[in-house]
Amino acid sequence: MNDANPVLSVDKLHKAFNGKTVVSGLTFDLYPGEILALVGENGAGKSTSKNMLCGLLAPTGGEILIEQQKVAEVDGALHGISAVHQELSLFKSLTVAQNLCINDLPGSNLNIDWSKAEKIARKELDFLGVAIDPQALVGDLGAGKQQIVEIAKALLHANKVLILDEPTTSLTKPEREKLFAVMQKLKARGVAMIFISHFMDEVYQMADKYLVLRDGQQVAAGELAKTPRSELEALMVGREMTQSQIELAPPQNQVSLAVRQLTSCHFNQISLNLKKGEIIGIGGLMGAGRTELAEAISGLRPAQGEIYIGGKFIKRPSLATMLKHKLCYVTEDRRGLGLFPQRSVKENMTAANLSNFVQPLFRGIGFKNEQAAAQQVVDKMNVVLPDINSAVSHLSGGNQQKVLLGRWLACQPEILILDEPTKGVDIGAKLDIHKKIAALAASGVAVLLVSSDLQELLDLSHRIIVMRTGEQVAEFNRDAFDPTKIIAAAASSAYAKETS
Amino acid sequence: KEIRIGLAVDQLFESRVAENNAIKAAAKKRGFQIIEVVADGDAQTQNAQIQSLISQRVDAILVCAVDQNTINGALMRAQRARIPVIAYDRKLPNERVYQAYVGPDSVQDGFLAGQHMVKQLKDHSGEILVLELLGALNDQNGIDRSKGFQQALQALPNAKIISVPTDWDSAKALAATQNAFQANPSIKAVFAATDTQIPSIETVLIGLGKAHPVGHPKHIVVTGVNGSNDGYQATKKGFADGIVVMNLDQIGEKSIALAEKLIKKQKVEKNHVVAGYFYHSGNIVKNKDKIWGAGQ
Amino acid sequence: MKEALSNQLKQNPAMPMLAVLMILFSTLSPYFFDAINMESIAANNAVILIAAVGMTLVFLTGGIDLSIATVISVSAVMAGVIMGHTDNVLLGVLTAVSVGAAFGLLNGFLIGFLGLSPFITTMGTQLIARGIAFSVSEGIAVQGTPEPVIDFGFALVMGIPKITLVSFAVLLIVGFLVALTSWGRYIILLGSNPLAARYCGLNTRWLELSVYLASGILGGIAGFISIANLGNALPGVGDTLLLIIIGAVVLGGTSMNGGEGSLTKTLFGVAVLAVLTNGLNLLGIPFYDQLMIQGALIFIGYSIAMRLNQAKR
Amino acid sequence: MSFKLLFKQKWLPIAVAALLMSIFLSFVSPAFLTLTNFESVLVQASVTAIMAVGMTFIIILAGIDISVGAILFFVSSLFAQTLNTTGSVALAFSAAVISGCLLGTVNGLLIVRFKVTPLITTLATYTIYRGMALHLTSAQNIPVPREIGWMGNGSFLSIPVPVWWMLVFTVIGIYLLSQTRFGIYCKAIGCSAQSAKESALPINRVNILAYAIGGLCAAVAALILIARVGGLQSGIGIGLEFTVIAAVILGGTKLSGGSGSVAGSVIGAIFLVLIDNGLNLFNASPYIYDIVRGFVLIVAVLVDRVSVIKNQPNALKFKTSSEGN
Ligand SMILES: Nc1ncnc2c1ncn2[C@@H]1O[C@H](COP(=O)(O)OP(=O)(O)OP(=O)(O)O)[C@@H](O)[C@H]1O
Ligand SMILES: Nc1ncnc2c1ncn2[C@@H]1O[C@H](COP(=O)(O)OP(=O)(O)OP(=O)(O)O)[C@@H](O)[C@H]1O
Ligand SMILES: [Mg+2]
Ligand SMILES: [Mg+2]
Repeated sequence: MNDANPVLSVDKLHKAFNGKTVVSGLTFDLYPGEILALVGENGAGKSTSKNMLCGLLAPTGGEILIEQQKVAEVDGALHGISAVHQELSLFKSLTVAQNLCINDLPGSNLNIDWSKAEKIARKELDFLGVAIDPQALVGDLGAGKQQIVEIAKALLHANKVLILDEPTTSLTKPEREKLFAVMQKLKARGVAMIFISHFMDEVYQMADKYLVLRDGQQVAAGELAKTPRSELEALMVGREMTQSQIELAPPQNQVSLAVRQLTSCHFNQISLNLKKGEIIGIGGLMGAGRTELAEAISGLRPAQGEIYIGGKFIKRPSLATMLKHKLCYVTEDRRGLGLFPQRSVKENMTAANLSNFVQPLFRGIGFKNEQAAAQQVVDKMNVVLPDINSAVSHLSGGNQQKVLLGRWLACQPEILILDEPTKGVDIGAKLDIHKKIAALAASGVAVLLVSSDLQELLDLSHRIIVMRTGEQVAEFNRDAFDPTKIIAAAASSAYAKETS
Repeated sequence: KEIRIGLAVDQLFESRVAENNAIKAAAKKRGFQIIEVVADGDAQTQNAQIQSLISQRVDAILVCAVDQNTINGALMRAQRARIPVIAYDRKLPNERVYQAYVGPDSVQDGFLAGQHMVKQLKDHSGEILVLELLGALNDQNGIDRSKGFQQALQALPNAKIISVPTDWDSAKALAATQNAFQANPSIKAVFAATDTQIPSIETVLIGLGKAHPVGHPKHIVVTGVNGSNDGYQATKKGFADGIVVMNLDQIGEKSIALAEKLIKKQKVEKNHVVAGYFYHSGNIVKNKDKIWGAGQ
Repeated sequence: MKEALSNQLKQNPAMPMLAVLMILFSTLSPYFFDAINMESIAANNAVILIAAVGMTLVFLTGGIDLSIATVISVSAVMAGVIMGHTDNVLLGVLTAVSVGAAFGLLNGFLIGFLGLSPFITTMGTQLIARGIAFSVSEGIAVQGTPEPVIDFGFALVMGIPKITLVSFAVLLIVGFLVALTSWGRYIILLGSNPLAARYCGLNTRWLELSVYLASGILGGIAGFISIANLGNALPGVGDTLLLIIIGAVVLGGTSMNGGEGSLTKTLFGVAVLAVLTNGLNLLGIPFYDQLMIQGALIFIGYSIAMRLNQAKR
Repeated sequence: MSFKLLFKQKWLPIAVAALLMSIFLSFVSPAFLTLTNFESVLVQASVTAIMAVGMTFIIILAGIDISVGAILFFVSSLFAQTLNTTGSVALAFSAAVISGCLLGTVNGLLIVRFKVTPLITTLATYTIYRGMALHLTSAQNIPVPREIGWMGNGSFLSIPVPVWWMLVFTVIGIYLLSQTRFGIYCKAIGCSAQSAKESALPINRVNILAYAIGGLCAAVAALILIARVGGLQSGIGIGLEFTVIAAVILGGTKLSGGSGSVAGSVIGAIFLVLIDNGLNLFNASPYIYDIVRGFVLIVAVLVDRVSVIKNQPNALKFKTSSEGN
């Protein structure tokens, strides 16, 4: 493979925002059919590197060579480089087919052949093996499906280099496998790929080479086959990672949250008892209705059925009443539903629970102490940021996630509903967050954990409930956890409703 | 020392420009300098502009108010600064704030136009529908023209007046005329508060096949006030019956003459009404010189 | 101190524009820094400043209030009528404020609770307000303004018109509410991302209602001040102000899309427009040319200021 | 078109509102349901409707154009002045159309080149264009001969020419929006400028073209209006921009951009004319005109809102950000 010429060479690439260096010394060669894993902690500069390589940001130093030609400015479409962006770059008011084909619409300028576009879209989606209606509006799809559309869009134009920036964060196991199969096909076709991920399993499964960034510096590069996993992790984090198993304290007997026969158009007859100090994981495939269930319990969506908190029937669930009962919900869609993009990290941190952060002069007046209190949370969550007063949209994806989590953890919840809490968070930070959740549970907080990361569910839950197309199909206790069975329950249509 | 006169204008449109030109011509004759400010229809702006004239210490202020009542404040400041104020075209209700007024007699102008219409319609029996295109609802001249017109029409007890607002806007006048004729196909006469709307009326009547010249049995009586070229052309070709034309030249001449006297600290009379003049198809050629819009 | 100044410069694109205009006009016209002229600029922009404060609040939430200018007219007319009959100034103030509040409540209910589009809704209430103002006054200024109100319009405190002081007081109070209360924080968050605001448990409906209510009340106050400034209540006084108000707020740097902006910005935006129109008048530039110069200066000034702003960031 | 698809159309609510309004008017006024009245409603709507077609693209792009009224004024002035001084009809017409496109293009160029928000840019050009027009004519009215007024007064196949123009612009607009790259790019850019940048769409070219089309529409509207009014009236068209924007928004296009409908804008323009038509037919008191207009506008958006709630039961609870405006 290496006898060919590199399709992409990068030499001492450098990027600074207002004099603050974010990436420096990035140097590598990428050959056709090769997969390079770009790894590093949150805020290490991975997405920034990607943006420079696909022409969205102009580098402040270094050079980029494409097929050994030095290019002043990368033009993705012209140079055959396409990317799956960490934050979805889709047009929500357009259909799936329109989104997929927007860069290369069939037909002429003055007469687009929409039926052909639809065919192209259908073919591409079939290639990925997912059932998405090409005529559906992207805004109407769930987060997972949107991610697939984003991937499909990039694949459609990947003829030389494809950059995937955390493509799997919203995908469940089967979809991940499908994506990997497609990547293998592309690899065989000679397409070179740069794969950014925080999942070490995936990195080892897919990539040939690695490149480690730490604080914007390229600290190591090499062949994955020759590097043991612990060494790579140490390179990333700058310390040895202890593969410690999370210790879960046993739940208490009191029931914190009881849900009876909860039903809406997205899910059907869901019942569960969440005890104090218990962590229940909810597994399932994309579109199983887990997010909808979590939102319904939090009072954000209407649903029939009964919800009890601490044995008390909640008559008209709304987010405000739930908050009063110290139930907090952390959304999976941090960009759309979670953060206030132009506002500062400080304001984002305190948005849900301002009164706890400040020492007001009178009720509702004055923000004394806000900065210091928010800074404490930032430190506790290890958020990497230039300044607590800078806009949250300037943070890296994983750090944005930490801000969101920090906001809700600071509310001192008694019941915590987490939807994909570690989406885009690096391995070190993830372990920290897991420990924090376990500690919270140990102190009596009841946790409902929705996650597409099966390992996370296995590590962190006392019980796992599996949902499939809105139905509650299986339940596993910690001692009976079995990944294959869980996946089977989530995916198979033959798997009968059972509890183990 | 050169004499400078501040000219505070409400808004620029055809007849106002003609009037201002008359003022400027009269000023030029005497070697006065004119400092013109235009408020663009905004009372607040005009208030500020008059104050800026005061801070420039002009020798006299000629003002056509956006609104008659709202420049009191600025004009009182002018009194304090001992700058004489002459209101032109629009009268001011507060006698204390100005030294002289020169302008049209809008009630009389409306009355003259109405009188001619009554003459044309008096032989009709049964209910006579008359369409009145109002000016802007907040313009005293428009309100006065309407008042005079309606007074004149009291001579026809069987006339019924349909009034529609136009904000002096020809496009609105066009739509309003069209709709009024839809609702009341038997309208016999149209009065336009400004004759610049007569071409719009013509468009509608041509579309309805009702544009018959003066003298035709089915002719629809059209009169108006102002004296622009639009009215002149329409009357000349017999579409309109007659127009009341404002004597802008005299308004211009008189206001500068008054200013001169006031600057020389001479006593002047307060009110100077310059009556309009009615012309019709019969005497239009003879009166061409008096019609400011007719051109040379 | 120096840092604070450069911070202000960074945040307020209109500030350098203001400085340049003031230097320009004072060199070109000896009358510019005249006390009478400064007084006139200050007095004649009090109404605009108060209304612009209201519009800024609405912009912060990502809405728009097209009715604010006409609310000025209708509340002025109503207050004028009441004062004409009773000669009671306090009653006049109350009337102006409550008429403004009524329109604000109507807007707020329709937009916050029924979820109607702010643009069309406030356009509708604008027309209603205009219709009421004109039918109550029959189109002409309401007579019989009590003397104390007219005197108030003329009165100066240390060379500053009292009505200007009122507008500054309004700016300070609302500025305090926006910068230092949780209500202020919440409306900005709402404007930044309404869905996220909901997911934070903020009561978005009440917040929206409160903002339109506030802008209505400010319109009412502006209406009363316009009586003091002009000497009479005028049914068309606000109509021409709408574009000026919107222009001043946006020129100051507050975004129409919500979530970004401040009242300091609005103060500078109003000041720039005020100085610009005043200066062009003083220079005796013909009206048509004034229009062209004004447009060009606004555009050039804004784009240069934006550029400076970005370069510094 | 299937039933389900019909219910997804953005123009549906305003069409329903217009229909209800028509039914109401035909019950209370016998003059309403006549062919000539129908014709005159369409003719009156044509100017706003044609400008609304252009504005639709601009608003879908998440832009706004305050200057269209001023463009209309300038184009009319140039047309009348050219005709007056040269007497050449062909020259006047081409000057009008070219200048309209040009002024629109200038808007677009300024916006993309200097990255100043569309509101400020077009507010500035609004004053500039208006000043230019006044300069050109010294605020005089200029009559145009009735013979060349076929744009506004003629008819073809017994349908008035303005209605033909409205039809042509509507059809072209619908086609442009749904079938061409330009149309789909407008929606995409308006939906998310960031994503459009990431997808390397020709953002600048699309913007310039959209504003140029807005200018062209204003120019054609100007030719119709000047012919119908019988000449240039100083200040013609100023203030029309808000009516045009209202028509577009009533038609289901969101001020925040991303999606919209040309047909809706045209129906919105007709709806606005229906209000005034009804008021005139009733011989209503001049003072209640604005009050009625205001009420009807609010009722119209209520109809729109009700339809949204019907389509998505929890819409009231779930006011999405894109519905903000
Ligand atoms: N527009 C910007 N302005 C200023 N700083 C920025 C900007 N974008 C990114 N940064 C900073 O650059 C650094 C690197 O960000 P980047 O998004 O590349 O991280 P990342 O490696 O992708 O992290 P993650 O794994 O969390 O996605 C971060 O510290 C971030 O705060
Ligand atoms: N904003 C939305 N509007 C309409 N339908 C939606 C929306 N979001 C999700 N849905 C629908 O709800 C169903 C479940 O969505 P979703 O994919 O979010 O489920 P999930 O179980 O939370 O999966 P995941 O969290 O893995 O994405 C899907 O059928 C999806 O089409
Ligand atoms: Mg990243
Ligand atoms: Mg989900």
